[in-house]
Amino acid sequence: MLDVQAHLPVLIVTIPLICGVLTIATGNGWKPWAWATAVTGTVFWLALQLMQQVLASPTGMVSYELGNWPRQWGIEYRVDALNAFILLIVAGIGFLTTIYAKKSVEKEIPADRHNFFYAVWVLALCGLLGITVTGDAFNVYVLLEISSLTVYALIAMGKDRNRGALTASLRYLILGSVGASFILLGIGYLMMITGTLNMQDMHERLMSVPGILQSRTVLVAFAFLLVGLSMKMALFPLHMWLPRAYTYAPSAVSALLAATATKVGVYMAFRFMFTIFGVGFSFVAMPTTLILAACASAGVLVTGVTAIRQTNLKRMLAYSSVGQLGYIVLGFSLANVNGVAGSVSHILNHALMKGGMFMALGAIVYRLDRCDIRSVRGLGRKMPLTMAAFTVGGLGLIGFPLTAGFISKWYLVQGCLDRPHMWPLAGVVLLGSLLAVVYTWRVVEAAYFQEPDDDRPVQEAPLLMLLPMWLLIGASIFFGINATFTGKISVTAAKALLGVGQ
Amino acid sequence: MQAHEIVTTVLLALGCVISLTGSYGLLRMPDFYTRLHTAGKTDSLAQVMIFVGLVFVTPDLLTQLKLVMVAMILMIAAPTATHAITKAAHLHHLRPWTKGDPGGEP
Amino acid sequence: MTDVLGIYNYWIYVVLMMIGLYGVIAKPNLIKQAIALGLFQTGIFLYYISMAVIDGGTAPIWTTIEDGAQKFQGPYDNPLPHVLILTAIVVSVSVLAVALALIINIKRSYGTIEADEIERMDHEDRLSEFRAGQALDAADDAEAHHHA
Amino acid sequence: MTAIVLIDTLLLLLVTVTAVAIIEVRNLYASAMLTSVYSLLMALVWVNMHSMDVAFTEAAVGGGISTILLIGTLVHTAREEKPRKRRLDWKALLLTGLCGGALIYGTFDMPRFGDPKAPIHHFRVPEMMAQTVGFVTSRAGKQAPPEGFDPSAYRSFNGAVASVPADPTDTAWRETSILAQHGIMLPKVLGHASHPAAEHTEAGHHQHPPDDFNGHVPNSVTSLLAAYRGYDTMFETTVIFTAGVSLILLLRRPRREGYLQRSAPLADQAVLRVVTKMAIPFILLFGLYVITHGELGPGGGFQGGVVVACAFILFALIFGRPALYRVLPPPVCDLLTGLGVLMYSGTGAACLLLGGQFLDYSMLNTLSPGDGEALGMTLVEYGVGITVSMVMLTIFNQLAEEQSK
Repeated sequence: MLDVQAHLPVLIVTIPLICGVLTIATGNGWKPWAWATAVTGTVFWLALQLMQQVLASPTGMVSYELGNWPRQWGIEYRVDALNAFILLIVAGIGFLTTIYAKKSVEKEIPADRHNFFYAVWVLALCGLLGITVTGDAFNVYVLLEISSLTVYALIAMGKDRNRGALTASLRYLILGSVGASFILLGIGYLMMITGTLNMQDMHERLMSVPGILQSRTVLVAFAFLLVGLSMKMALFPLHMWLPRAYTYAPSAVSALLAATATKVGVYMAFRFMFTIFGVGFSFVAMPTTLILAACASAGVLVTGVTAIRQTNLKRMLAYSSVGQLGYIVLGFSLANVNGVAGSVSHILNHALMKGGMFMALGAIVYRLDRCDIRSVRGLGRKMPLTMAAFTVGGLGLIGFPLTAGFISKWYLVQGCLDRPHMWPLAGVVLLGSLLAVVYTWRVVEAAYFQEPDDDRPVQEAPLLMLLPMWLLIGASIFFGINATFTGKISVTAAKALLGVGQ
Repeated sequence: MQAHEIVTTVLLALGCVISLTGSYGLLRMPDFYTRLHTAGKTDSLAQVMIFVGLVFVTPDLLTQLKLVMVAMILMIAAPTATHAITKAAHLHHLRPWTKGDPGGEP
Repeated sequence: MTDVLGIYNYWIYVVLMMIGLYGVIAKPNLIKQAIALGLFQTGIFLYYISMAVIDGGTAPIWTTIEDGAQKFQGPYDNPLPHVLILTAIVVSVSVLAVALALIINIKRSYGTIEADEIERMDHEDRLSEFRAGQALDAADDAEAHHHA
Repeated sequence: MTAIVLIDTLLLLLVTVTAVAIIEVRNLYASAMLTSVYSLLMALVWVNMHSMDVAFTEAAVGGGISTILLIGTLVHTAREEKPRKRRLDWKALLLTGLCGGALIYGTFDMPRFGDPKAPIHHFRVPEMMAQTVGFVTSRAGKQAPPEGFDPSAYRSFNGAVASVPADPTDTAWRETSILAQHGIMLPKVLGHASHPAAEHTEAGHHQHPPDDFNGHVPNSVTSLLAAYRGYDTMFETTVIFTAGVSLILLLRRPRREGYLQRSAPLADQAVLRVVTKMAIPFILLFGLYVITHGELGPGGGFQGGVVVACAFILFALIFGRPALYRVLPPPVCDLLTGLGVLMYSGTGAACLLLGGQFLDYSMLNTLSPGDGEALGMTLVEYGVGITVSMVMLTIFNQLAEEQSK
């Protein structure tokens, strides 16, 4: 009846949309959760199918014209290796965090509104997936607002545990809206000068109309898009909203956000800078490399130092996320194959590690009701599996060999060395790893080498939490040992973005 | 200039003048009730005059009907709103201005 | 003169946006911030709609139907920005609603809606959390010392 | 120098003054009311720029709903801003100055206000409109054009294109267009292969009928909104839905406390009661009219939905929320918010199941695809209307519930 293969790009967004809305009708108890899990599972399966389709396609991309309007007039979905990869990450992490969410949501969210909570949850995923598939500039803005609005609500749901969640959410709302408005403005400037909204069409226009790239309008559009996107992806020094938001959000939400939301922001930056403006404009004509690399390195170092000083572990991981994001930005600011490939693969690797680590912290919160550095003392023996997951994730952040973090940092360092005069950045990468050693070690020391405050017996986390946690951490080890798949995809994506031949 | 245009001009001009006096009264009057009095009264009259004035220069019947309906709705809605506001002020014990209170003399 | 007026719309939108942005940054009252955010967004709407205007144009609605045929009295203004802004207005009112809900919750748990006071209270929250940890650490040290 | 620019100049000056007042006035109620004034002025600006749909929305949303929401919030937060010593924040001023300077710098290379040569007026939209401007219809459906009718001239848009051939794959018209005579480069000259429609057909997709929507949709804003960019609008509806659900999540009190707290404060006011009873049917009727006639004139699901919501809100204000909950219990309201989005996405899914692309409305009526498209757009507008009205009501209810604590 319905040819799923032909409609994959649209199904991947509309299924969570329709099913997310239906979630409010699922009543209470375990049903909303089961429904959300089924939906996100289906989406993950669709993302896998789409990945296969993209890899098998001779053009290296799949295009879908919504409503059967020509892409220049209507809205187009365009999926290439990069989107398919990010889609797979978002869908996969979304699926696993949904499984994980059951226990922590039961504990942290009032029972009479679980259906609404999961509705918002699934819609947040829908927004993130939508941003990733679309090939239309304005569609990006609308979907960005869906994902942002849902995320504001999800973060604020931590209000019953700590009132800081409310201010965190409101601050994110205001900064996020300003950022989104800048993006809207950038799109408006581009539309004014190109007359179209389709990304591909815009690019062709920018490339073909003489003198257009030198116009002040395009320059300002670029600047505002850059600032807006930096706010959305929490690039240092515009990261102010992130640490609080991640700290006070409910555990499951922190895990979801850390692994997906900023990654999609980075993806948008890829699309705008590489696909619309093109490498020649973004990185050769403009001093973007310099600006982004400076911000990113400063971010890696400053947040690394800040993370060491934190006692709240969630906040520590939040700062570490800003730092890790610095690596991702550093990679693509180099605009060479190794750098961009490192950036793309670090999106996956960081999502796996940070997702797993936030899940581990969530499990600790589930058992102990807190997650400061004191509370993990002696937990290495009491919750061995959870703490082991946290430790392995931490090793990944450091970039220890045989973890996924090593692979992406390898690419990054190579990328830095490939670019003339950029070798000091390799030093930044290594220094950042050193800082990661320090803040991870603090936790490891407390967990394994210090005595607990009290002899209160603590149970290991429930299976529904351990399973997704270890799936993520396991995947990060797997991709650390066998990097063929990630390496191939990220190099393909990097070459496609840079317009270098295969 | 034809007859209906003259009518329109006169009505529009009157409407504008009444509107202006209303606005002036709003600034000039000493307290809440008297200000609302000028605003409410003149606004409904002025607006109706403007709408009726426009009816004469509108070519098609449907639009004329719409204009008349809007005018009628305004005739009902504006006084009701004024009533609601004054009533609310009264219920909250806002005392009307009486002679001798400050703010009365220009 | 025409040149100045020709670009006037684009300047006034910048002015409106910046008034909004100033409010968002400089006003400590959260409701003021939410309202200012609305102004900021309306500025962008003005830019988009100005973009749609064409000399001598009319609303992009094909006018009367006469003898079964639609009559066209172009040129028409460009409908595309109008469509985009309809969407954006909806988004901005949604954002406003969520912001207000958050502000009400903040009032409930902080008792104020002034950003600087809230900031101070948040800081105290964190400080007391930190001090509690420090006190425990000190107690541990004392105990260890005692054992030694 | 046209009238539009003059009126525009004056209105925008007023708008700017209002904006400054909104930011600077210390009483928050005054600020909220000024916001309403600002929106109404903005609506006038939109009308002046011939953007009727946006004006309608701005008036309904900015002048109506947001003011209600703001005042509903102010009732239980604060009346005034806290007084402070320093009034002007220099750092903020500097930042906004820089930002504004950058934006103005970007405007120098823009086409001037109203320039018909601006890319946006002659690139994609005219092509699209050349397709939308449908053939003649009567109530009976599609008809042959009248005798001596020249379809190519008929389908021209904005004078940008002198004549468009009936065959969309023929791209020769680009060279002969009025714009080409003005020396404006058209896509073909820039090395673009072909007309989008032709490219589209080459890719194996079916063509939409050239007389799109069968002339049912003279409001081209609606045709763009619900058809070409229908997918955006679906998400716009979802954004609204999300806002409603977020408010429920954040503000709804636990069910055991019950929904009903206080009886109507205004129900004993005879004048208000009578006028409200008289007005509500008309408001509802008007709202439904706006929803159902979105394709003919300004308006549509969103604007109409807001008007319908206003009728309910008025009812709740005068007769109290308990009375409203008897008419429309919250669980029903919750489900209805979802129903609208489902109607929209369901229409899209139906097209998918009938063998087309998602939201390809022409699948809904294979005999007359144009009618199918019009049908799809109507369904979609109803969906938007339902969601918007119910969400606005939900938002109001949640804010009011807080109030009567």
